[in-house]
Amino acid sequence: MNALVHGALYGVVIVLCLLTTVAFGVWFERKFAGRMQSRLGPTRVGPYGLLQSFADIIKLLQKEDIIPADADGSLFTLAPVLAALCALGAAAVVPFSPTVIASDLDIGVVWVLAVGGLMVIPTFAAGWSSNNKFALLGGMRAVAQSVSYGVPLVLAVLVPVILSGTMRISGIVAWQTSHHWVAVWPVIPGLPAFGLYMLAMLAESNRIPFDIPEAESELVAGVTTEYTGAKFSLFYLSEYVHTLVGSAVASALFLGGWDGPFAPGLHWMALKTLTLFALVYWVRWSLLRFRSDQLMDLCWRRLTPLGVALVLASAAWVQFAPGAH
Amino acid sequence: MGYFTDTLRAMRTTLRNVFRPPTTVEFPDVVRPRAERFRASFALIDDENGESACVGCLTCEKICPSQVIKVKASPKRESPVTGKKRAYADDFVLDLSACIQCELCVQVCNNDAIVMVREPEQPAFNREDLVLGMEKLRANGRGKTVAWGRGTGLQEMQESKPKVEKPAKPKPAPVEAAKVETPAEPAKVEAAPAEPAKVESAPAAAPAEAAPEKSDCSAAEEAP
Amino acid sequence: MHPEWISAFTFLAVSALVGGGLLAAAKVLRVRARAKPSELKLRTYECGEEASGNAWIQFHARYYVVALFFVLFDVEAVFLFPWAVAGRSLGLAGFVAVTSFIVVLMLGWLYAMRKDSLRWL
Amino acid sequence: MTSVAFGVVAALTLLTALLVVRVTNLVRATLWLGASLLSTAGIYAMLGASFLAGAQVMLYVGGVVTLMIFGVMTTRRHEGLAAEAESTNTGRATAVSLALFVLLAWAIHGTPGLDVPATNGVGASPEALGRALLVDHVLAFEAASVLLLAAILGAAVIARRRDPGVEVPKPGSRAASMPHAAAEAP
Amino acid sequence: MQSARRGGIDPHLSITHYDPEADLMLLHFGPQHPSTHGVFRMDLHLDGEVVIKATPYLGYLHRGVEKLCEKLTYVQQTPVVDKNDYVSPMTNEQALNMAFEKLMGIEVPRRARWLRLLLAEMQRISSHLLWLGTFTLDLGGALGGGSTVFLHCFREREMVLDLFEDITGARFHYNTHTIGGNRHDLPAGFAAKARAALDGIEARIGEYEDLSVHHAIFVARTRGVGVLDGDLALELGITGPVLRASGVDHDLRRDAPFHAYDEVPVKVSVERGGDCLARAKVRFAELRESIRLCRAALDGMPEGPICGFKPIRQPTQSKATSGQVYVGIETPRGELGTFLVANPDAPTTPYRLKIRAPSLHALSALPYILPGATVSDAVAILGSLDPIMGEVDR
Repeated sequence: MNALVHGALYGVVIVLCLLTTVAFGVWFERKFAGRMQSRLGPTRVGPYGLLQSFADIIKLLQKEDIIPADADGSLFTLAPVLAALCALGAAAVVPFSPTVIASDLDIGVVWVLAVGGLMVIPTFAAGWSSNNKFALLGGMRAVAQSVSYGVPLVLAVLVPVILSGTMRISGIVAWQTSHHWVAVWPVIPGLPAFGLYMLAMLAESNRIPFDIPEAESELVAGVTTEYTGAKFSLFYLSEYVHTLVGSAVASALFLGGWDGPFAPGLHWMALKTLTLFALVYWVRWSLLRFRSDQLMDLCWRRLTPLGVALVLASAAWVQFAPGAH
Repeated sequence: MGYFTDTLRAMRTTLRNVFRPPTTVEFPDVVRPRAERFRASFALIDDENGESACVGCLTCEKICPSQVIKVKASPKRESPVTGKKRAYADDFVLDLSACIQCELCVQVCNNDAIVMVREPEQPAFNREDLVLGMEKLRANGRGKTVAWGRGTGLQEMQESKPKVEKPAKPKPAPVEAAKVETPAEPAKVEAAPAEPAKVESAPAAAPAEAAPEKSDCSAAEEAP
Repeated sequence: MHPEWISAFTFLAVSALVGGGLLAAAKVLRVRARAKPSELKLRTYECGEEASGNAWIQFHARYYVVALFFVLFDVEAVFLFPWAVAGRSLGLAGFVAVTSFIVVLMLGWLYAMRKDSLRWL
Repeated sequence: MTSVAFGVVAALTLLTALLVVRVTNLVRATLWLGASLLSTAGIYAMLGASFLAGAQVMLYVGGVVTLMIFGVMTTRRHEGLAAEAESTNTGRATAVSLALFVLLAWAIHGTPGLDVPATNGVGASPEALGRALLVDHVLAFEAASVLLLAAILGAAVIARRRDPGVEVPKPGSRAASMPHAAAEAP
Repeated sequence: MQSARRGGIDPHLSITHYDPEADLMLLHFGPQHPSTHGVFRMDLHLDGEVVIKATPYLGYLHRGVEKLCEKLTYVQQTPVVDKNDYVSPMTNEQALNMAFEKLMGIEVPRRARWLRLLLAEMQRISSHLLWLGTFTLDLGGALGGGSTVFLHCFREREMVLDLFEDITGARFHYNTHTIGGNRHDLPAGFAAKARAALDGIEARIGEYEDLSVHHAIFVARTRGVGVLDGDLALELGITGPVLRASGVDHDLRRDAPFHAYDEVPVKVSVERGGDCLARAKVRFAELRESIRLCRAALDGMPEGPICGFKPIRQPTQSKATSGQVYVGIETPRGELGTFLVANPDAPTTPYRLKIRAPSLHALSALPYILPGATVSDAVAILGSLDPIMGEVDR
């Protein structure tokens, strides 16, 4: 019963925090991208346009809900809800501080990979149920892409697990607190593994240069082509949440999570997460997009062997490096 | 590795742009300066007597490629102000919704009566608002910043030899209403200072070489 | 059931509320142009043209192969997780066992590479 | 409390499994299979097999269901939501499944040592699992790698075979571009 | 099947030849699609994501300009053809008025010819900038680096449009050319402002290159994509940067000089690749060359009248009763031709006006170079041809 209350309480708090962060994150991204492009970004709603995201949400909720006549209606409606569920659900095991954690599962890392990886199902369901060629192509691309990049993602995540010897995310952070951040030391599996994770995370959350599934210049809007209003906003939201949670996991696994001097752990975790989040958007607005086959080639021919090599390297480190234990 | 370094370079470029001042402005609050020759909506100019300078010669109606000008010319009558006899346009309607802002009507107006306005036209809620009648056009001429181009000015610019760096802005010369006395027939409108700009024959191999079947338009060219 | 799992499932339930709640809110807030949208509005989008045939068509087999490779490498990863946790206590024997496991798998990867099967197009 | 939860999850598993075989559209059936596998993972989690539950979701729901989706999408056309393969042998199928169920239930019931209560994850921790894999069953572990290798080789061979029906043309020069015009010129 | 077996593509064969089971997906790509550059439609037959056959459909933007011009007097036509190639209206006006001048045998004063050269090259800068922006938009999406390049290009294009606005008062549909010369002379202080703008644009080209042609992703997306053979390009009548990217050294500015190009020689850039990357490189080189030409034009601008004829005051004075002429000039997209037949019955209007639009010819390559490409490549290929539907459909 205690666990139930704990889960519900922390669930509500963490989910609300994530959603608020996403709302302001979107504002920040638009402002940042605007300045990159010699524009002003949002300026009208609230001071400096800060409330722009909330206005957008209200606007989207008011929009007419359209389910195409040829679509598979129930699946069409269910898919966005599932997408939001998968994106948010991965945050259950992320430790924001030694105490702020909804569920300190002993297989936390696997939970993140499994729940986050489930995103493919709603994405495909959305693409297929729309009965639209662009949506279907987008859905198939999305599934192929997330499935492929799941492999380097898992391999990258294995590195901190091997180094720390636990799958509990709070355990990994604690190990980094007492040893080194994974991305810092040992440099060789650590730093490349961090990079690999970020790349795979970009691909899993469909961000440029890997935004093949919703490549709007080719596939109009990918899986969300037929979506309007609230359902579209759910997809939009889940993408951002996916990126945010991915950044949080990255800072927990590779950057020492709450570890840092002078300030409370929560602040450090927030700082690292938001920095990575901003980095994702900086990359996003600077790069062009890969083609789907190049994406696959990159994954299978380059990143997968790199990941395997990193896993072997960290195994060797644990085995042979003096003082690794 | 190429991807990596190139990505860093691209990110450096975008970051550099973050610290540049943005190009866009918050429009209704800040308005970018408009060019002196900016052409947007239209106005009918009053002459020095407070009457419309338009004499209803129909030249603009004839030249308009999209046929948005409708002028109702009236026969000559005595001006209530000066007492002289002159021609008037009883009505002048310009449908802005189909106008292509080509400036030809301004160019052909020998009285400098119709000019363009530098303030961009305001969007309208219905089509009727975009149909400018005599009243609106004359109000524009009094209330709004009038553009630089006038018929006589444009004609002078094309025919004389202005210096490059000299202000090409022609003086908005006061209209001599008396000068144009017989406006009813547009074909008979006299070209004002009628100086046939002699073609400077360039030695260049201009592609506009004379076609073998040269028409009699050269006669028309020398006509004035 | 382990209490952490109970918390985790509760968290999932809370996140499900977000999607459901938004859709419910939209039901209240949204504008209805008409009781029944026109037929044109409900038509499938295909760049303004009449959609030619159904979208549910046969896809190329390479998609299948990608999923196959994914499952295989995922199985490998899943085998590695327990070792990753227990690895340091198993000593050199465990290291050798896992290294040979990975090497054997990478032989397969190498073969697929050489046969050009990992190309998407 | 626990048994109520178990009852709910088990019922969910059964219901979704039933839908898998009763739904007439293959894609929907696959998605229902995913739901069924998910609730199975829930049962694992309840039994304290944390890692097994996670692996189930990662491998089966994330991987195998995807594989099946792709299998369905790449094999044949699906005309709308209409029935794909309405079986006429419902009666016989029910009989066979019932018989199978009885057989399995009897076999499980007869196996000694299965009535141990759920361990709450004591014996099924990932550490213990790793130790079991790499110490007690190391041969099986290595054999698994060979099995996976064989599967990869198989996949590689499938991938290499091109669809014979459609030959992907190579964008090329003019010479290759207009053979038809050249051929039909008198 | 026969020709497909031989490894070639025949855009004219029916789809059943490629796919006897008709298992391909027919995708209507356009007219309402974000990257068909207006309202262009191609029907793509897809095997998975690979295009097997592409059929372009034109005419969604047909406005009957040529027919309309038969009803308008000569001077009235300039503002109408402005809207054909709406990305470089200046060159539209020039091609049309040069045809009129040739038909009526009118000499253009030297200053007007230099002015036209300056305007044409400034127009080429703005047109190529817009091309770069939309092309990266096709490659990188409206929600990514593509839109960054796009907006940067628009920022610099604004500088050119500001200059045009200073001269003509309009930003887009200028109506500044007329029979025998130009209507607007350069305003005071124009040269200094123009030089400042050109310097600004030149300084930023390096930034575009960092985000596009010098970036590995851009190269990966464009190299070897949409390869167009030089012979095929010639056979299809393709001109301009697309032809030069296919290794054919052809530029009307140098080969048949008009305006003042005989006095300001042009360095023509040629690439051999024939792919999207080569087209991009050619346009980048032309961008730099145009900036040089603009500077040269500003330096060498002669004094004198800007119009050798005064047709506008009395539109009925510009007339031709017989003869037919063809004038082709090099626009940012290739050879824009105007074919004109005088009307003996109505001397103030043409009997027939035919506009040879370079974009139309570029688009005719699509059925040849699209098969074998993916949907993503199709977007890139279409973008690299730089079609403007206004002049294609007219």
